Amino acid sequence: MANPFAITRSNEEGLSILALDGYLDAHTAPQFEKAVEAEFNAGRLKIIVECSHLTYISSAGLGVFMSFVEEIREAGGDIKICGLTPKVLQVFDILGFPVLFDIVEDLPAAIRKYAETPVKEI
Amino acid sequence: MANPFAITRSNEEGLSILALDGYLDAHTAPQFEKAVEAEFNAGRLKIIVECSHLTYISSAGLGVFMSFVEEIREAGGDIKICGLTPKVLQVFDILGFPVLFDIVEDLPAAIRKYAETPVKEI
Amino acid sequence: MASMERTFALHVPSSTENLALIREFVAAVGVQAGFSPKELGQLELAVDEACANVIEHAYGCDGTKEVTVRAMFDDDSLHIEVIDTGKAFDPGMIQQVEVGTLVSDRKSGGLGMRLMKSFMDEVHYHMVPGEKNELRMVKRLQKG
Amino acid sequence: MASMERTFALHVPSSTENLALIREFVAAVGVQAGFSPKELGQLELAVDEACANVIEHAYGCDGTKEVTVRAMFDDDSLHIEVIDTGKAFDPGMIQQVEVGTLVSDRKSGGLGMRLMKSFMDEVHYHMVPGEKNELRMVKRLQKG
Ligand SMILES: Nc1ncnc2c1ncn2[C@@H]1O[C@H](COP(=O)(O)OP(=O)(O)O)[C@@H](O)[C@H]1O
Ligand SMILES: Nc1ncnc2c1ncn2[C@@H]1O[C@H](COP(=O)(O)OP(=O)(O)O)[C@@H](O)[C@H]1O
Repeated sequence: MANPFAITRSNEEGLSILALDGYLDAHTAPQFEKAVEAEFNAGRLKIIVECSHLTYISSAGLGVFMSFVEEIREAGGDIKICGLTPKVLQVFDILGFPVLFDIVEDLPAAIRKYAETPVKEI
Repeated sequence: MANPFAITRSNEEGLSILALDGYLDAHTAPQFEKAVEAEFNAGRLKIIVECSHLTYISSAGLGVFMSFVEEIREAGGDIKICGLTPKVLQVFDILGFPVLFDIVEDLPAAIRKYAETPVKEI
Repeated sequence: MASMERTFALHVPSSTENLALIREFVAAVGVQAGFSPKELGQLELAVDEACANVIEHAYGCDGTKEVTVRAMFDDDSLHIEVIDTGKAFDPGMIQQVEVGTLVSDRKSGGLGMRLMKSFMDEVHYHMVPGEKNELRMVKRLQKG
Repeated sequence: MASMERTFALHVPSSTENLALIREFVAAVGVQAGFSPKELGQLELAVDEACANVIEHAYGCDGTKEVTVRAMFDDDSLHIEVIDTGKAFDPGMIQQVEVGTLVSDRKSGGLGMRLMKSFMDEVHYHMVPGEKNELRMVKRLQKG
């Protein structure tokens, strides 16, 4: 309750990993937005959002993915998403996010995805 | 949510261990009452209630301890309590339960307590 | 078992801080109504989106107003009402834009009403000018 | 920060099944008010005991009635009201028995009101005959 949402940053093989923990709703989305913006501004454009501890997402959280990805892709980067639990995945699915984003099983798969397809073509 | 309270029974060195998991309030106390009653009726009178996964207790749960312990002690048994988290312990404390019940750190301590003092004298 | 209706209500200040409590409320009622964990996630989301819209759009992020969520269920379905006393709007005028287009346009919003409609069986707005705005949603129980 | 009052309310059917939701409600409000985890546990317990008494004693375990919990806080304290429309009673007539005596008498009850008084700074009953019974409790915030 004291800390309903947290983001842990790390680096692996030149990729920027943002691991989300807790719930991402209209209250906590600004925190996520700032974190993505910070990566972008620092030129760390190959972003992986790791969601295995993300318990909930609403449209406010999804909006962060939507609003940044074009700019990041134009600059040669991408946002790849991994580790979604079934509860959270159904939200991405129903909106058709899998067509627009690379959504993969887990972190190793996300790292491999960057090797195969650095920027998703849509 | 589907299973807010559960009791796991086991035996160790002739002692009956009831491990509580979840919350013990007016809604779930009848379940605990039945479990203690079943031990008593089966003549398993040396009971340890293990509470390390008990997240909450209200007076309805405390009432089960109060209403059975005399009868069990008269029959030569006892109820010893162990593993209380600080949140739950403060409720036992404020009511003065430590004078009336053996409340110890953990399961090994409860087993040792039965070797030292089979029936608490009050 | 006879069809007995049960009614719940929650009133909270119009701050996004309270969305988590609103979801806990809806989930607790939904469990009692008999929804599956997956359906509970859908319910929480639909009501969260409705309340987030009230806070952002109807109240313009003024956190001193009140959001009311009422929930009733019987053996067939769960009815949710989200009530505010803020600005009314005409839901018929809101165009639903494809997610791909939102992404190209770098939009961060525009998904809330779509999610409500995707996850609830009925979604109706009912505005009483100068008095209140009411959003009514229904989710039917799957008979198994 | 100016002292701004925030008001919350929860209405649920008078069933013990809803005590868990009542505790979640109180905890969510208590977190916002600024109570510590230990104090939150005390708040949850006091309100749970009050509502369990309403369900058992005021309504005689009739699950079709309503329990209302209202919560308001400012910078100084949290005020809780538990409201029912069941049987009134005279709290002054209730004798508080020692726990040791309850144990000797093999009683399973008699601790609820003691717990409320132990964990809240104020506990007052306010009965409006034929209309409603109200239990008002106050917990003050420790200034640190
Ligand atoms: N409760 C409401 N009060 C006023 N306007 C609303 C309300 N709900 C939705 N709207 C309007 O409908 C639009 C679309 O809403 P929605 O699909 O939830 O996306 P978003 O809220 O992200 O913009 C909003 O931008 C707003 O103009
Ligand atoms: N809300 C209430 N309505 C009617 N009677 C009540 C109420 N609360 C308490 N009482 C009376 O006060 C007595 C003591 O209450 P309490 O200390 O909570 O213990 P318990 O509920 O376990 O008996 C109850 O047995 C009941 O007779």
